[in-house]
Amino acid sequence: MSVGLSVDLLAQVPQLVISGFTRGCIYAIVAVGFSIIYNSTQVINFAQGEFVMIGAVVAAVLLSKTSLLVAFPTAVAAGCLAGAVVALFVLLPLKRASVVSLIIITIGTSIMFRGLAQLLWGEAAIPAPPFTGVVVQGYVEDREFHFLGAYIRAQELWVMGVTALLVVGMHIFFRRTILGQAMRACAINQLGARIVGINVRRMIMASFVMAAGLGAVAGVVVSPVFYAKCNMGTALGLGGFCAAVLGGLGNFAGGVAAGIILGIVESLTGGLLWSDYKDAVAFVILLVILLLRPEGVLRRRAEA
Amino acid sequence: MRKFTSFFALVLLVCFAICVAAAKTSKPPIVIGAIFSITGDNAPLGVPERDTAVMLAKQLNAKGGIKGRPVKLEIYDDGGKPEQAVQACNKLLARKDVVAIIGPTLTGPSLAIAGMCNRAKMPLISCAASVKITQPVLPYVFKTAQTDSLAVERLIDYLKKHKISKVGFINDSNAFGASGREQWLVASKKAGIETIALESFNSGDTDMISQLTKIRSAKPQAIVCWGTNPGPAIVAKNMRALGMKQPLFMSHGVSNPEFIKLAGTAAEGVTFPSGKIIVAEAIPSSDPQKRVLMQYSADFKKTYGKPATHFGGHAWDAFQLVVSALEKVGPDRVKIRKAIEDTKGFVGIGGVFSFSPKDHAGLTKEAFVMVQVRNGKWTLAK
Amino acid sequence: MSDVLVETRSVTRKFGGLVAVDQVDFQVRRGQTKALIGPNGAGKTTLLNLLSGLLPASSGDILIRGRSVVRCAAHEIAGLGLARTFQNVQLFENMTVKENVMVGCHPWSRQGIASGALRWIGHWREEKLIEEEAERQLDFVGLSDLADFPAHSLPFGKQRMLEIARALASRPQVLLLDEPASGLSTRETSELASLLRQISARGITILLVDHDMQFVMDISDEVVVLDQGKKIAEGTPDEVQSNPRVIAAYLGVEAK
Amino acid sequence: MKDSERRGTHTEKAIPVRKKNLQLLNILPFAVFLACYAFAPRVVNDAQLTTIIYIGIYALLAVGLNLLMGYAGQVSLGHAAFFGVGAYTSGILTAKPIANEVIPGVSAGVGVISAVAALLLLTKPSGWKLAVGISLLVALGWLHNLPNLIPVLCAACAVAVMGIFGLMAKLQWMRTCLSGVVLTLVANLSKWFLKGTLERGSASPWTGLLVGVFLTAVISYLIGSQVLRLKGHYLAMATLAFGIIVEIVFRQWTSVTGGSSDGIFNIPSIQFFSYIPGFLRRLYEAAAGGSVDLRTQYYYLVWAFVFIAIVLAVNIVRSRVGRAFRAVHSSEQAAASLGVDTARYKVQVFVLSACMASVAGTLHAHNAGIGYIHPSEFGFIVSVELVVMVVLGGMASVWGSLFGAAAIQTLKDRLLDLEKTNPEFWGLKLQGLDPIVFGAVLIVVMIVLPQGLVRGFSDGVALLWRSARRSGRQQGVN
Repeated sequence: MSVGLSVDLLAQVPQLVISGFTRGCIYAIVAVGFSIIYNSTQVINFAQGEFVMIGAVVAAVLLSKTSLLVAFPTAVAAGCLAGAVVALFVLLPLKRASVVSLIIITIGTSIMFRGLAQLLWGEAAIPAPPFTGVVVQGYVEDREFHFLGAYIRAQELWVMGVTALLVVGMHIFFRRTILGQAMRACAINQLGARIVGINVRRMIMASFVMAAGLGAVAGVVVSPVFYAKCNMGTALGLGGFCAAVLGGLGNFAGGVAAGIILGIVESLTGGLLWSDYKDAVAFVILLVILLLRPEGVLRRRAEA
Repeated sequence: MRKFTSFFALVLLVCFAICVAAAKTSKPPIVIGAIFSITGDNAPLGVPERDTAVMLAKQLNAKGGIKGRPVKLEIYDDGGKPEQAVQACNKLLARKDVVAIIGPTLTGPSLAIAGMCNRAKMPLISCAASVKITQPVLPYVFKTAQTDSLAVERLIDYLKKHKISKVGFINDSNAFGASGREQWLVASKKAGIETIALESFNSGDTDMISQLTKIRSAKPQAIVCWGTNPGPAIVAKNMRALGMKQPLFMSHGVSNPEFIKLAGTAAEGVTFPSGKIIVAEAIPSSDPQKRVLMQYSADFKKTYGKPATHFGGHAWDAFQLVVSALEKVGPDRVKIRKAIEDTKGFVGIGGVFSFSPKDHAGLTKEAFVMVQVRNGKWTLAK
Repeated sequence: MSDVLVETRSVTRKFGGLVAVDQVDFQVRRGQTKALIGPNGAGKTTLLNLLSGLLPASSGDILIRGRSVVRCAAHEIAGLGLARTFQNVQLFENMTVKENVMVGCHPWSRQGIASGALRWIGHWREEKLIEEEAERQLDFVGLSDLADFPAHSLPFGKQRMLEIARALASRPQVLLLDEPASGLSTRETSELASLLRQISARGITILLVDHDMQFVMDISDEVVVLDQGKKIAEGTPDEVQSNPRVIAAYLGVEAK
Repeated sequence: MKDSERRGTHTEKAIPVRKKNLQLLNILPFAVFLACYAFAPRVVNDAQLTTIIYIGIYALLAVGLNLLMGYAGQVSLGHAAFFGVGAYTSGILTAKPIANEVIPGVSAGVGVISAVAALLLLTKPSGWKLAVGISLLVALGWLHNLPNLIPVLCAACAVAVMGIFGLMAKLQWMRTCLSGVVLTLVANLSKWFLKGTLERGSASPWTGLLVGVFLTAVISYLIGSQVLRLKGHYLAMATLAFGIIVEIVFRQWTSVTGGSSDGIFNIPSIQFFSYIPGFLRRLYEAAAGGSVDLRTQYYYLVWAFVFIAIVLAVNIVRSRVGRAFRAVHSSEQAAASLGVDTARYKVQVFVLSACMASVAGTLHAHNAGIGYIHPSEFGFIVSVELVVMVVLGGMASVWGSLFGAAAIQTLKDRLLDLEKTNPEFWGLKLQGLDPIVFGAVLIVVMIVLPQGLVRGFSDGVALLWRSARRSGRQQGVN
């Protein structure tokens, strides 16, 4: 196939990179969510992608009725609520639960969220108007820009901007605020944190709510680009997980970088090589990384 | 303790078996079974089918049913999964009072149960599109959905008329899209239309920029997109975003109002072969289907507050075929099958059906018209 | 065959920057009961883990029965006749007491998965041997009447005994015991001491790590003292107890 | 330990696992099973028989997965992939006329996969050596594919290349050569086999079964020997990734698998009554009151496999190797220190359970009167459903898996009927409840009854029984 790569095809690269970047941003945010929860509980939360879905769907449903100012906070609040619910389910049995049962519980929650969303909002895709658009023939249409031979939509800029904001925000939160430092303390040594008087349960709860909130924000900004659909969570969640593992679980910066790279690689594979197997790319990368560097990925844990 | 465990496992197992055996229902008058994809990825197809069947049964019963006997529908949801369809079909087959089954919505479930129905001598009128359901012909299996190949042929006629010979093809990788791709590849080759780019996307995909970029670089004269919502809407939007000016052709998979809602202005100019239902008003009144189409369209709008789709039309055809057979020969599966096979010139929503022992699909490509979106409305394409 | 069963040659293990075991040389001869002692963090358990193959050595060599085992996996080392117990008892909690000991028979039994699944004659024959061995070892440590209880239901002291029985079932030449007396009552400790003497009398070489000085001095023929990963002394209990370096590093702090 | 007053202070609450007077319960389940097995078709109708066949197929899967998850403690979220490999291999060989042009590709692929597995099995290379070895084998597979090269030349080439690679990589070079031989052999065999199948139109389902098991064993060995080095979340994710990749291949490799539009249909059923000696068959038919139809036959076939699987599983669990599996689950360190080759046993149980899944897949493909397979039946959701079955029935409980499979299938069945009535709840149309119910079952079972329904229930009853007996005894004393 690669033999057929023509100059024409290569000229498409900027476009592919930009659209991959948008998707990658979402992976990045999901990866950060994975890391936040992993750090505080050593749990991989399989329901992470569903937070994005909840944010996106709630926002899309509300955006058709109310303004962004109402829809955005409501959607994020819904996501946070979902996060709190997961925390309760994971927290309750946490003491004696094995890794297997934690995996199963979070998968259970993920399936349940999807089922509930389908029940509440149906299976159909829900269109959402872009944040900043122009009204054309009764439809809110997105502005478009020309950049390096590629088209870019205003909403995509929103996605990138919000991602950047969130990443910087997270960085400041974990470095500069007391709550953030307490959460980091929990991540490094739970027992130690408990001894100095940090309420570990509350920190775990906070980390779930935060990860869910992040996911929901991602969902809201992305709902005008992709359509909000009840089954969108799985793919985004798995992509985000791949990014989290690639970047080193628990490592925010790595996760963000890996997420964006993954998004771009997927997009390039689909655009330049085989779109039929585009979805397999993330998983192949994940498998290869897990197999070639298991000790590399695991070493961090062994030493922690 | 382990022995306790194994023992109780069996006790529970037996309890479950009894539960399965205990659940039985009473006998209604004339029962028509139905299996639709009411949930799952293909719910946009299955739900209007369900709604149509329910509406028709209600109308029929209001008029006094068939020779005084009311009709009862037993509607199962297969969720688009073959295995679930098999289970549902088995439940229907196990009942002596079911006279025929309409559905399933999709090709996979239809193929899964076709053999079963045929063996059990249960007339099955599928609402799915694939040719393989009725080729080779199984005596008891019919279908009402216009075969993909007819849609493809209709589209190809149109392309040839407009002298388009280099096409980029992109399809949804779900059942509908994959089947369309298969038909397209066969028919386009025959018609001398070159497919210079062939891509696919997943039903869950959120943007198709990478595929379209690849297609763009192949410089086709037109693009054909075969799929069900929301994919095609995304394709339309992304094409607009990429500044691609080629005409965009689609399949009958988008002939529902949701498509225009999703794609917004990007839907402008999209052309596709469709059943006549969505352009019922624009059909010349000389068309034999005009009256039926207008009637169904109005009824559906009145009952459910949304416009009728052509998928609902498949259920309309299936239901009415069974009913007309019932009126002729009464509730006897063997006779119903014969009656359907003998049906000629049945005016339905999908077209005018004429079945024969060799043709259980009953339609020609005249069933399709080319429809174009103009100003957010469906219009007949020239 | 050489008289030396276990030998380390300047074996070293690093965790990141920390050197847990630093250039340690020592030998265990056949029939000996040898103890490894040292203050907390001296690297005793790490050394045991290196010997039993649960951790790879960073450098140096380990010989068991004259064969270098630094590249061997744990199960291969066990196959050479080295069995061990763990500091925090690692029983197979999902099995009965007897089944635990039966797992111990693994190194000398041979029947594979097909034999077990199809119940070949070999399976029955070997299963009988395994069962007999398990019963013998349970009897030896005095747990035979608890054979059919789940392992996790035993009191802690008996769990230790069970672990020893399990290790013995592998018919080891060397038995490594990681803090066998920790968490035991005085009475249980003395029972353990007499049990270890019986094991030693069977000709099994014992290498143990423990904190209970009285217990260690009581049963061991030779003692190796580690401090901060380095060997600082080796000799008979009396010699070690009077060694000024040992007293400074260890006994000086903890001796009563 | 002679102090009798201390003995059993802790153990009083615990229940001894084995008691001689409960020996009967050892055989009883099998007896009940066989009785139900023989007479079930006489008391159920056709629809229920279909459900029971499905239960059998999933029970086979669940029993296999339980060996892996419940006994050896290794999670797999991609088990449906092996189910699919079995189903597709058999389905393709028996029903889908194999296109001439895919034969070289498929046979070369099978050859390469087998050769890589052989390379791994024989030499255990790691890191870059493995990568180089695989690329060499893939190149050789491609070479093999060229129509104008004679097989002998290819074989020589394969052996030479692999031998040189073995010498250079300091792998055992004879064995590395052997992987080249395997490549040539398997590729040629499968080419010959596929051509023969094409000429005859289709293969026998039994051939399909065997080829499916062979392929599954090779693939599961390949993937298992690598993936099982991982633990916990990483293992779960790796198996999940594998499962999804396989599903994508089923969906997209249309020329071979029929893709997601048509799947594979008209797969013939297995008629096994014709193999039974005539007089036995007539005897049974006399007892059953008439000839035995296709579905009933198939029911007997499927459940015969389930029975065999249960017997094998129970035997394995109570054998040396089974104890080793359970030891690995409980503490890998302790197991390794007792001479248990943990890596090998993990791969063994993985391959075993994959092969059971493959058999289940073949049975699913040939299901009497249906004979249809579709990628959606082998996706992630199915893998999760299998986990639900195992968890519900109870980890480490062979009979529990049977129960879990039955419970989930029955639940699905009930939901199908429930949704048919189109219920409404607070204005919501209750449709597509499966995910919600399955999710809830997973969560509740994991939190409330981590031992599974059966074990939890039987523990409860045993407790009741014992306390009743004790109080009865006390009354007797009084």
